[in-house]
Amino acid sequence: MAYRYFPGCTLHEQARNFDVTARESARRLGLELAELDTWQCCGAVFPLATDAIINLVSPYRALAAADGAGADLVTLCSGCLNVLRRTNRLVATNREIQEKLKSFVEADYSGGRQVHHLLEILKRDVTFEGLAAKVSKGLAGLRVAPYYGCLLLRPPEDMCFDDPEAPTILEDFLRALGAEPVDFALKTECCGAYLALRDGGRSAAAAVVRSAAAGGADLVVTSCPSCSYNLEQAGTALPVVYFTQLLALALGLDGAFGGHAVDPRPVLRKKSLLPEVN
Amino acid sequence: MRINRDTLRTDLIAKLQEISGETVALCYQCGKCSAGCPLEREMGILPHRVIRLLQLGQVEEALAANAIWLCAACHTCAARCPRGVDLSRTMEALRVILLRRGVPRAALGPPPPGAPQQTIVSFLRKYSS
Amino acid sequence: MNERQAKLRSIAGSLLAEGRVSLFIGFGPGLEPSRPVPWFAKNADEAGKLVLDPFCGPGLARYLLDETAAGPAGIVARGCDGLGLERLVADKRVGRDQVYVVGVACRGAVDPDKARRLAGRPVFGAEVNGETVALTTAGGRLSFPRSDCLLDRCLACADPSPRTADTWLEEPLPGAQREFEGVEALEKLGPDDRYAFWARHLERCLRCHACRNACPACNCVACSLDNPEWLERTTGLADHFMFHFTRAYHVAGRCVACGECQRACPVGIPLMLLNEKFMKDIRDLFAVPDPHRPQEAEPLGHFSPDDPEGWREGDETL
Amino acid sequence: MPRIGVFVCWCGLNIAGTVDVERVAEAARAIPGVVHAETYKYFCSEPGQNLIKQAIQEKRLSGVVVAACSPSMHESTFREAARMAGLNPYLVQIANIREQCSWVHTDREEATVKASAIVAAMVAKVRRDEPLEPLKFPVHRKALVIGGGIAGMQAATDIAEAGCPVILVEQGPNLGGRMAQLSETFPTLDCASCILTPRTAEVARHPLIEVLAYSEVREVTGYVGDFTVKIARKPAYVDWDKCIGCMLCQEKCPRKIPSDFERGLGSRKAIGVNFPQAVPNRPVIDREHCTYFEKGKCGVCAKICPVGAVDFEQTETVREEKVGAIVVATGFDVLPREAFGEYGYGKYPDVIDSLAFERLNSSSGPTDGVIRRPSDGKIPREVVFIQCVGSRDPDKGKPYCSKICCMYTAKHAMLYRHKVPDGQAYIFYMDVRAGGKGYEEFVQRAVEADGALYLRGRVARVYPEDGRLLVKGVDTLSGQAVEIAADLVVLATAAVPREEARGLAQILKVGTDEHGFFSEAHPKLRPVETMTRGIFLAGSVQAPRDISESVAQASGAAAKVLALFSRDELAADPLVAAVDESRCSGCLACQPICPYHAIEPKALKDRQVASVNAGLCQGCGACAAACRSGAMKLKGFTDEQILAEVGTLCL
Amino acid sequence: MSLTWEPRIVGFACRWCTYAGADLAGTSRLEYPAAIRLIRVPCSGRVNPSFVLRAFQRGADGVLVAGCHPGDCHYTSGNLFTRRRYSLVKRFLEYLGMEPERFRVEWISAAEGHRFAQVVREMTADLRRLGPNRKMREET
Repeated sequence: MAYRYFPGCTLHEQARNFDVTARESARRLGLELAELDTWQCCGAVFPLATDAIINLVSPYRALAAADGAGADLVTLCSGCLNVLRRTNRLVATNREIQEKLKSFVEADYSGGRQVHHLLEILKRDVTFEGLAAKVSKGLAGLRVAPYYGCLLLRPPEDMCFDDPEAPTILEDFLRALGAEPVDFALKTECCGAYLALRDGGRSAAAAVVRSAAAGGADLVVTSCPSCSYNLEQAGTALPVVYFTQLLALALGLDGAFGGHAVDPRPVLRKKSLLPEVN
Repeated sequence: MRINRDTLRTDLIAKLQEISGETVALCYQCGKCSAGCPLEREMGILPHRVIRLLQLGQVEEALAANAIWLCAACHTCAARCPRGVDLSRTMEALRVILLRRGVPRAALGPPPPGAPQQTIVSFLRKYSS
Repeated sequence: MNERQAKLRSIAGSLLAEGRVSLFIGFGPGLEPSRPVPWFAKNADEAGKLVLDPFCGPGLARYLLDETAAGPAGIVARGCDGLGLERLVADKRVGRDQVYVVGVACRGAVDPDKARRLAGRPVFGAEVNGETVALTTAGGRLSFPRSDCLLDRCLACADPSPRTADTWLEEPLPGAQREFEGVEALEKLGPDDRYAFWARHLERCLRCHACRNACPACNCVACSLDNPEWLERTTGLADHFMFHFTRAYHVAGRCVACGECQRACPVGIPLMLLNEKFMKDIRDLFAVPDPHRPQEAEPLGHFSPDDPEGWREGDETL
Repeated sequence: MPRIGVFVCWCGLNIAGTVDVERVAEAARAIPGVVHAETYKYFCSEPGQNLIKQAIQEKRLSGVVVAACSPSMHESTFREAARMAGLNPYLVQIANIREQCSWVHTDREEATVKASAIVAAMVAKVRRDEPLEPLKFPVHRKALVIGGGIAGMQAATDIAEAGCPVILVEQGPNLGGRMAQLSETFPTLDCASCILTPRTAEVARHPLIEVLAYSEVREVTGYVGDFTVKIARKPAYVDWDKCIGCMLCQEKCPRKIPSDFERGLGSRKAIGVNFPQAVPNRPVIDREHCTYFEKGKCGVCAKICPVGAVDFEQTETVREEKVGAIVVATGFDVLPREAFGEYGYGKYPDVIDSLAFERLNSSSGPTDGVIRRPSDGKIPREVVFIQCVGSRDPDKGKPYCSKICCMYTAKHAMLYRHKVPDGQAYIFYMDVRAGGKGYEEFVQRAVEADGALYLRGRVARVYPEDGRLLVKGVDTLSGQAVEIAADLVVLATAAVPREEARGLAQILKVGTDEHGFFSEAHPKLRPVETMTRGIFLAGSVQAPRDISESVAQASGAAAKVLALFSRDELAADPLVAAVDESRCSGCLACQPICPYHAIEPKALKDRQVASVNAGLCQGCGACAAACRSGAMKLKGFTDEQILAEVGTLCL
Repeated sequence: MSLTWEPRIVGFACRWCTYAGADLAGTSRLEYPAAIRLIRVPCSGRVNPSFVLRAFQRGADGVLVAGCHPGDCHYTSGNLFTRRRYSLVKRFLEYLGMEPERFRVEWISAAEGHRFAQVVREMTADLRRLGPNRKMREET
């Protein structure tokens, strides 16, 4: 199965470590992740007003471009997944919007493709058993809080990602890497998203991190740059990394752990997962 | 509050339902949205009361609520709503109505260093028309 | 020579020889090469005379009604024959296990009358090649557009092959969607013009019952239209309306669109325009994509609690 | 040649004031086949009826048309008069020239012409009428009751008390149903087993009730008065006839398994009964969990049994019974654990459903009636009850109100407070629905006397925090979100039909609603009957019901059964469908259209045809309209009759 | 058209709802045109579409098929088959050239005497405007 990779704006900027570790890991796993030739920012949020069709143009372009290349889209960022998948479903089910977008973009795409998240591809194509077999450096002893947030799971009828109240895919992924997933109550709660920029209020994010820490986690894993930012800024010392960073580490690759606001390296060293620095 | 047929069935309510694609009458005020809202503490008027105001025809009161700017569109409420109402869409419609009226948007200072592009773009999308 | 024909003869011959069927229904030589006739081979010799060429026109399914009583019958089946058989099976008039289906991929049958008219002289052979038809005459081969040569019923065909067969003579061709352009054109007229159209055609009806006798869906043991309470043997226009209205309604949701009624009609009444109107409305009102293909639940044999009220929603289409 | 009599009624001035009745009679005399026509002031009166009887006899009439009021008024009157005069009552037709003519038109000429046309149409119809006799069915005065809960037992007792034998089939090993699981009952707080046990014993020893426990209905054929039922007895692996109920086997069985009866809160043995007072007091081996069946050895029960009743080779047996009526009382279930991840139901042990709370409360339950939370056995100091879990939730649960939860939750709050006086109960509700005798007062007692705090709103999430369960809800009355750290969370989960009910509905050919509850024949006027004559409903099989309603409905169903049984044979309207086999092609296009499943194929020598079970047919005629060949005839409304009416009315 | 011409409507009425509704119109003394003549059938599902054609054939200017509202059928589903059948038949009659006003299907309950009278009034007015039907009608 051929995929076209849609990195999204943040993965070429603030979240380069997310991008790099994903590409490297994919190569190691034999997955073909060719970047979409031309793409623009997906818009970051799915437009909820029924008449805001203009905000669908950019994600529609990306979907049409992948279709033109004869491939499905794959993305890492929860935000991009949310926007692309919901746009795709809307195009497939709403003839009127489909026609408007077709004529506006001058493309002929009707929603026949799928948008995948890398985790789903790992689960389906590589399988977690297959992944476990390829792990060269198991993350034994590492207690990880799998943080889903909103964008992967909701709205469930659009996202069809996992059980919206009791998801398990990140846990299964972490187990495949040899890590120990920590169950914590707020793993599906919202971190406050972009509201963090409004008044700096991060009560939602702080509650999430507290909940993860109370579960005894060494670090939190996410799939979303916004979540990552909000949790890191929430004022605790709990490190937050992208799931691909742990993937890379377990596959024996560089996890690109530098540059985090809360440095994850000390805890990884403590667990003997990174070499001690002299 | 004095209500009558005309205050209940306004063009603005119709517009709001058109933009949101949601019917306010569906809500039976169980409050599950408010109970699960991650930003409930900051909202002042809770989400279920915003929709109650709309059921009562008090759109301007709803538009004045701080809550509509604090909804992060996380869809937690929608995922749990027993009546299948997506309140995030109603919140968005209220914002959109204000933004289209040219109400000055909340000032966005220079984004803090380290804020991801995703967060900044989201903020701009939600706070500008 | 004709490889398909040879293969068919051999299949039919061995089915008969092995006793797996007591009869094989196909086409055999007629009085003219362009008019092969339905052929009922009872042994390998007779199977050796089976004909399979583009002049094989008439539908065969209806013959199964009479011919399966004595034991299993084989049949060479085009899409129309296959659907006709499905109809008979759905109506429990023929057991599917009583029929051995040899499926073919039909590219349409040449209308011998049209061919004769176009060629201007007797026609001995025909070949359908894509959009053209080559006719063999004493004066050599002549080529004509397909749309001028084929039987009307084949021009509208969406089912070149049966949906199932016991063996395939050749690779089956996929079905297509039926279109109802003729119905749509008629719907655009005003009521008086539509009535004039139908009155003009139905006035010619001889009530010869050829349509009924050719139809695989008209398979009742007794026909209500033979009951004088329903229809006296008078032949006024009103009686013709009664006959054709009732017949069309009785096959509504059951007609397999084989077009045999219209082909059999000696006075050329466009009967399929009646049947297709029901098909189109069943498709549009009850979301049945291909109403001419027998459904698991007959369109008029069940309902949905949220069915539309066609008399209200239909007004704008007429 | 027919000899029709026409009787045109004046109805005082009601008809004659607008319609020229003499002209109508005159016109009728001109219709071929009409040998008599007269008018009279009131044909419905005694002398009026005598005129008709006289004419029938004197003129040897072969058919009668009475032109008068609507057939809904006096059709039966005139048919009875005809019968007394020796004319088959089905050879009488009514021409409605009052409600549909004289009362709605004012122009005398128009009304008279129309009245004449209506009379002519009925003459045309009656000419094509045939004499009919009411259908008669024998009645087997024996009833089948399916379900041994409180509703089924009530119906069985009522029927048996009237002297008719009853077969009571219960799929579980004992009688009692859901009620056997309950601790106390609202609104009286009397103990469930205290009122249930005597009733159970009464049923068990009633000479006219045969209890078939651990049995299932597999097949039902026939119709009202004459059903044939196949009942399968599932293997208990214990010969109940030999067994003396000493329960040594249960005592000595080494295998402990979680008990469904205790909602997983307690355990049972692989052989034994659900609870000590079970009736019949006979053990069953749970084959799936029995060591002998798993490994082929053990057999402790067989060794210990003093009468040698354990029989590992026992197999299912099927018996056939003839019954005249069936009462369905299979009860309800609650939503499964998988639903509602946000409450952690099934994940956190201290989130339980209300049935489990009943068991915690029950003195014969796993905690001997002390309320202890499942995780650590501690007595909960704060308990949150959440109502409408899956009820009134069209998006993810059931759209309907489960009806009983408001009341039992109030009861739970009270019982909890009685047992844990320093505890606090919180109830999240949406509306308190306490319509019933003493119900509202009961709820108020929970608030006033037992301090239950009612919070109007739903709960969004429950998750563990610091060893307790954090409940995040809302109080919509104050407009505030509410958090409560609870020791125990009790969910009032939606009541749903039992899983087996759908299969049973198919066996009985009775309709269900979209949720699987059995459909009543009419929601208001025929609430205990089904669309199939002779099959009745009792209790929660139809919709969620509390005990008193279940019992009332069961008695209603029993009354219906006894009304049936009060006759030697049942008479039914002969206006039903019948097949002219010579015209029938056997396509069975009529079959899916029949709402009563009255049409079945019938094999003739050379082909099959449709055949109508006259006992099931209700005479709607939908089949006749679907029949192309005209083989399906609805008596009294045949194609020929309706065509003749059409033709005449158009003249 | 002669001055005395009045339209003739044949109505098929289910006995449980529409026929009872027409009786109610009578007991309520609601006046409506005499054009309508009802045929009492057990259920609208009994009405064979060819009955409708027969009425036109024999000289009806309009035909009404009426029964219980969907969901209220005395026999639970008869009128739902009516709805399916007559959704098609109505369109088919018009396709053959019949004016839409000449054939109506209505749900009229036993409580809707007013509605019954109203439908008859509407239909009669429509037919007066259209004049006598000649289509599909036998020569007399």
